[in-house]
Amino acid sequence: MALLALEKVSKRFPGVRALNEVSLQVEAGEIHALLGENGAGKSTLMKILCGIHQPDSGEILIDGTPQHFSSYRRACAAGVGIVFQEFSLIPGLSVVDNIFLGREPRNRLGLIRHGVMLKQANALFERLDIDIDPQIHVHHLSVADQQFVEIAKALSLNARVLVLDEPTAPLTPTEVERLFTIMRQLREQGVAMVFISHHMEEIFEICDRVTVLRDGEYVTTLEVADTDAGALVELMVGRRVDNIFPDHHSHADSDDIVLEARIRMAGRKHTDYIQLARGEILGFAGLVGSGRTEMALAMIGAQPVTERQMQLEGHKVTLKSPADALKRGIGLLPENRKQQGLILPFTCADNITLNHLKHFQTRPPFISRRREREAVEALMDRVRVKAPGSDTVVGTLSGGNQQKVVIARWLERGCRVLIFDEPTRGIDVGAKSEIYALMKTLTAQGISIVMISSELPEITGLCDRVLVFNHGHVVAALSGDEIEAGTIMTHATRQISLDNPTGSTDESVATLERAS
Amino acid sequence: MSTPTSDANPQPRRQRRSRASRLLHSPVFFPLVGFIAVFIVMALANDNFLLPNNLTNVARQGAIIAIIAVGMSFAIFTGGIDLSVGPVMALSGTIMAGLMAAGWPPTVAVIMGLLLGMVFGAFNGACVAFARMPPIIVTLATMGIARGLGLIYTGGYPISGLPAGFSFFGRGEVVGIQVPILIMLLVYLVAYVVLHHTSFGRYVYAIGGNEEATRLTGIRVPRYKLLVYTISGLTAAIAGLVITSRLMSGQPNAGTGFELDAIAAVVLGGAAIAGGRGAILGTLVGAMLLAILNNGLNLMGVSPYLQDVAKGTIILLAIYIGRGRNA
Amino acid sequence: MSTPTSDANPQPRRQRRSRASRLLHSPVFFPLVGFIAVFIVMALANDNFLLPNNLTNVARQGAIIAIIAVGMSFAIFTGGIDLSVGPVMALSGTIMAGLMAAGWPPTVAVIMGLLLGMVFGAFNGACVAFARMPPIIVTLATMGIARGLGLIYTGGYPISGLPAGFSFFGRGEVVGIQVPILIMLLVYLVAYVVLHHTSFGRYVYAIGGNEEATRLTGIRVPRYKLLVYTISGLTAAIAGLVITSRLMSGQPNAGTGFELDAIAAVVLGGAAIAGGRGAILGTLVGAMLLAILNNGLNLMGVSPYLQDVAKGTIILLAIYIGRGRNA
Amino acid sequence: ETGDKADDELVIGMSFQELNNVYFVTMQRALQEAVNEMGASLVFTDARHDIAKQINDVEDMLQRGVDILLLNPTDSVGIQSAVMSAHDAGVPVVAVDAQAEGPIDGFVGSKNFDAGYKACHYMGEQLGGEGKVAILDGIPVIPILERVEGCQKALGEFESIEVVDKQNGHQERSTAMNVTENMLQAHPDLAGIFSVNDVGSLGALVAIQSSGMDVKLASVDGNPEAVKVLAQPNSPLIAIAAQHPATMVVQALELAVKKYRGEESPSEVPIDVTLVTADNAKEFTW
Ligand SMILES: Nc1ncnc2c1ncn2[C@@H]1O[C@H](COP(=O)(O)OP(=O)(O)OP(=O)(O)O)[C@@H](O)[C@H]1O
Ligand SMILES: Nc1ncnc2c1ncn2[C@@H]1O[C@H](COP(=O)(O)OP(=O)(O)OP(=O)(O)O)[C@@H](O)[C@H]1O
Ligand SMILES: [Mg+2]
Ligand SMILES: [Mg+2]
Repeated sequence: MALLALEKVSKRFPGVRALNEVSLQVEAGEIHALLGENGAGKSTLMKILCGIHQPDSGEILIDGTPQHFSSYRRACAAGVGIVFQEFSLIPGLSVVDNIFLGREPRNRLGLIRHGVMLKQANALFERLDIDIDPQIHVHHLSVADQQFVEIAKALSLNARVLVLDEPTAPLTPTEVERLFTIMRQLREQGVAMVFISHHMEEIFEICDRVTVLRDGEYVTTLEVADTDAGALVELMVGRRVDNIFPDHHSHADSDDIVLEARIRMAGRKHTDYIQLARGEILGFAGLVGSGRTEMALAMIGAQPVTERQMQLEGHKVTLKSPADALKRGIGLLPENRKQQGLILPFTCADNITLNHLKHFQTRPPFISRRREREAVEALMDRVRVKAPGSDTVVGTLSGGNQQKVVIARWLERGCRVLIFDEPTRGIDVGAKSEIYALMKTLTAQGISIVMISSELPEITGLCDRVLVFNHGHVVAALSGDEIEAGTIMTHATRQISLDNPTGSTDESVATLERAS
Repeated sequence: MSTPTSDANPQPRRQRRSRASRLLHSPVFFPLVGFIAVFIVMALANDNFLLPNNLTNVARQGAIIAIIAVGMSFAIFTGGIDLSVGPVMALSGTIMAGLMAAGWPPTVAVIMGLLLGMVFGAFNGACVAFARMPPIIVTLATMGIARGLGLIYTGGYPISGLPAGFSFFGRGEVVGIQVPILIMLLVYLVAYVVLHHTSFGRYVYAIGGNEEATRLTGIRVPRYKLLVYTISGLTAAIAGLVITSRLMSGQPNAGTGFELDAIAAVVLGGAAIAGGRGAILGTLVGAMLLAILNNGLNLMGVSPYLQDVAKGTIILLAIYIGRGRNA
Repeated sequence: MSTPTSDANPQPRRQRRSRASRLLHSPVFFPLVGFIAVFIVMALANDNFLLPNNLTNVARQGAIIAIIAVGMSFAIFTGGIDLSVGPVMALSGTIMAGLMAAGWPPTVAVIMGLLLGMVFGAFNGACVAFARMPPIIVTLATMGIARGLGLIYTGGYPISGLPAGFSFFGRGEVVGIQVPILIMLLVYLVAYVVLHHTSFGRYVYAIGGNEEATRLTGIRVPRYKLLVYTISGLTAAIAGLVITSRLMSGQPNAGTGFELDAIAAVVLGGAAIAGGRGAILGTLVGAMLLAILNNGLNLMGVSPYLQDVAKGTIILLAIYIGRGRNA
Repeated sequence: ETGDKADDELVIGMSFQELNNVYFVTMQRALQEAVNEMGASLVFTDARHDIAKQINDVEDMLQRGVDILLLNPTDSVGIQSAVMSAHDAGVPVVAVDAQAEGPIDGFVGSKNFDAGYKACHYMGEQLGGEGKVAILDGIPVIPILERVEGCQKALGEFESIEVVDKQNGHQERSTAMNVTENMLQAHPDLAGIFSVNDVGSLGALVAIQSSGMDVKLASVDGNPEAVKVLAQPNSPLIAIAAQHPATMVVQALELAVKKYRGEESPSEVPIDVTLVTADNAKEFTW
């Protein structure tokens, strides 16, 4: 008998049938992959398992006993733990406080035993090989560190059933390995795990069986050993997807420099130099926290810096805010769509047109609703947003579809330079290949793209040139055959002197200029 | 490159909502239900309530708060608040009165008063937008400053002896409609158009919905916040114009507690206090709801102390009924 | 991920913070700097300011707002607000006075008054937590209700003729410390322990930081919100006890505008108005900052109208200096 | 104990219950003049009807070192602890306009009950002893409550006069105006209104005039703006029981200085109110 069984679970949301009679069995000591496109219903199924949503019909069985989880608390009590897809940490509390939130050890007077909590947290971190100060406030942590705190929090429950909803999305390969080590330990201990990821290779590395969902329907369950990535993708999307990367045909015109930037971040000793050619895709590679996002924000003036000299098509420009950047045709897709990308209470349409409302002012300052709607529907078709309508509130879409809405915003904006920060984080294979194709189409139109990504295949498969970040500085500029995973990782992890990241600054700038 | 074809998408997309569902989901729906309910109760409880004369009374009495609540709506829609509206109203009104008493022509005096309101609002806006201080505390501080300046200017005396023509704004009539009511309707019309048919209006809601995302997408958030508080100062000054003309005297201590009434009007109107959601017509309904409450309870001869209790209770009930939308 | 793994993560990140950096990042740091700055200015501007007698005065005068601000802090830390504190204070105080005047023993009367405050707070809490109504509008409504009830109870007249022993809470001394100051310190001590050493305190910040996530973690958010507003009612009632004893009369219209002073104290104390961040000792510093402002300006003989302007300006400056933390 | 400072060395302190009302501002200016004449100096504060603030204000003034304290309490009982602090500091205290509990050295104030009585009695007569009357109430403080009581007693003496409504205009012009509008609406046959003070009556006046109804208005204070209205022909405002703020405060100052010097003086100086009607309005001034 399976440790965990979900029987014919159905769930409707207003306007969406998220799940239709989906079943799933997970054995003790099994890592079970849950696979499906964006919006297939994976997170919804897991939230039902954890008592966060109530199913319209169907049953949850643990050890064959039917369970009714009216809240996550109940599910926890029954031994179910989850690492949420969206962060559930409290930014203003310390790491320990977050881990033990709701389960603080107390003394006889009802006061918290800080010492005990700290000791347990340290022990936990040691076991997981996590190096984070447990007393630091969570909002000081990088996304990856927050993810590890999230994982530590779920593990501290000593759950028998552990759900991991896209835990690897913000992690680097090293960190993913660390997580897998932990997961293997748990498998030894007989924990039943559900693992959700859009990375095929992860599924083949760690999972025992895989269940595929499509549009809220159960498709099949397979032994991982008996299948391959192509077959799984076909099951997910209902057709074959041969190569997710578009033809490696470069549209870059390396003689036509669109953007040159000399930026010195606040508190840094050196100035970094970035050069971008027309039609080029320039990758920013590096470990999590290596300063790529910071550089992107600095490039659009969203962040104060010590020094910023920018030249756009040979003309000096001063960018004091993202609005200045937009005016000059530089746009950013931020890495955190919920906090930085979307107006969640807005509809898809209002989100998409937000920064180019001027295009729809037939008689300024009035907006023509009709023109706006037509344009939006065309854009939504182009990026294939799966939503009931253009007036659907964006907060109710699945993560991947939300990301597509953010992308759609920039398509008709007429930008010369677009910075994509982790554009495919949490996005399914089908959508990924669509986004890659879109990027190629954009470069063919002469638009230059900076792509920040923590996924090396993406970098190597797509970029014309790559800048490697390490400790907040550009430490290498790679092009052509140099763009290769091993080389990138060597530069990204190289031990460098903080005072002098690239030997000599002048020299490094010179090297980079020659390289580009 | 092998991307999927689009016919593989079976969902019936892009349906538009039905008319009935739109009404039910409109932010004005619940406020309107509450308003109608209270209206019916008041009409049943009192014979005089439905007299045209009394309904005009109600609209005129509610006009001051309704006008102030327009600026408050802008502030609340962006996720802010403006507590300084009452004293700014009083200050602008007294300045107008003072200038007229000093012999300035009414038009010039009125323009100066309105400008003063805008300058004061812009100061609030600058503190909020550029100095990045929390609106509640900025406007709490400027509330005291405006009150003090008004009192210093008048030395505590109300200013009377205004030219007869000035009474037009508070007591005049145009095509059978009293001027305060007309001014109110005009202010709402402009606000409606701005909020629903211009980009600025869209930005107001966007800032309230997610300020950081709005900024990163290339909208000049500080500029629009400045504008929002300037508008709030302006509407407070317009209310100051109406009240000064109606009383034909500049009252430096008018408007005490008006900020709370204006907030109540906005929230009764269905706006989310955290910003991003709300409708300006809802605010009008909210302000009129407060006005019929005051008027109806007065008409029924309810004792003043009991009125406080009754008013509070009815506000609670009204919000309770429409609460799903505000939580 | 088909990438080469690299076992070496050489970055010397995640250093632990030093003691000095912790102090600088403590939410109490900037409020304290502001307080000390104003303190020094006041001491230089006036010879009498530093007299021990006057400093006692200041502490006693600030005690009422400081006590109320404790409940306000709890509400604000959870991302809420409580506007009803002033009237609840007045209502609890008058009930105590009324019961004593009717011959009840002081202890019983005091307990009844405190209970009343808690019941009122619990009602606010129930509306916010279970009926999911926005705190600002709930407490705006109950503010009117409490005020009305107090006036109905007394018929508008203050209640006097209280037993002499009752004056202990407002005018007594224990080991050389005046009782109002002692009560204030006690309230802060308890609040500090609750916020920093109990799970409930942790939940208060968690709810303010991310209510949805707190709920998902399995914490019974409504229960703790109920508790927060009950505490706010209780501290308002304690302030009512002190003020009634100090005045030796129950004043149904005391406490007008106290909610704004209490909010100012909390925000001056470095709390984020959106919740999740703040320190109770900061609130104490904020309340005392307001008290020295009032006292110092009076001592300097600044004209009452100018005081409003001066106070508003100084609050603005204080927030401006510490603003990074609140934006 | 008696003080020995010369007149021009004295520091006079006065705590007002409010300073947004011409009545109190007149008082403050008269006091300033009198103090200037003495060559002394004046500090004053504004309690805004907040008794807790008033006590703080007094404590601060004592700390600053005033020699004489004039007290215009917003609440007679609640002010007691301030009176005691002053007494302990050896500063003579004279209450002005409203009584103060505790060891005070004197009280100078209007006969508020009389004020309400006189105004309403006159109005009753003018109404021919019949009709419906409403009361426009104010902030619940003793002098105001006494005026209402006096008025009710006077009206009770007319068998056919009925008090049909009592609403609170908060002694603020626009609120008084709105409330009066509503009262007129509720009672279309209203014959008279008594307002507890002139700020309220000026608001009520706007409402009466724009309604076009024939309603008589009586009030208390003697605010110059109201007296001017009273003097106009066919004014709805027919009577004001006028107080004398300037006289009051000057007498209070004299009394306090005498107490300071230890001279013999009466401890209570009730000031009569003057009934101002259309007949004598032209001559009346504060
Ligand atoms: N609270 C909600 N209200 C309305 N619709 C919802 C809600 N939550 C999810 N949905 C809808 O249910 C469907 C399934 O969403 P779910 O988040 O489970 O997808 P997913 O498989 O986890 O996708 P992703 O890979 O993008 O995370 C989507 O169409 C989504 O829009
Ligand atoms: N644990 C940490 N504590 C404090 N600061 C950190 C921590 N981790 C990273 N940082 C800071 O964050 C900045 C880099 O973050 P940034 O988000 O720009 O990196 P990134 O390369 O985009 O990585 P990510 O994949 O997380 O987006 C650096 O200034 C670094 O000092
Ligand atoms: Mg998901
Ligand atoms: Mg990043």
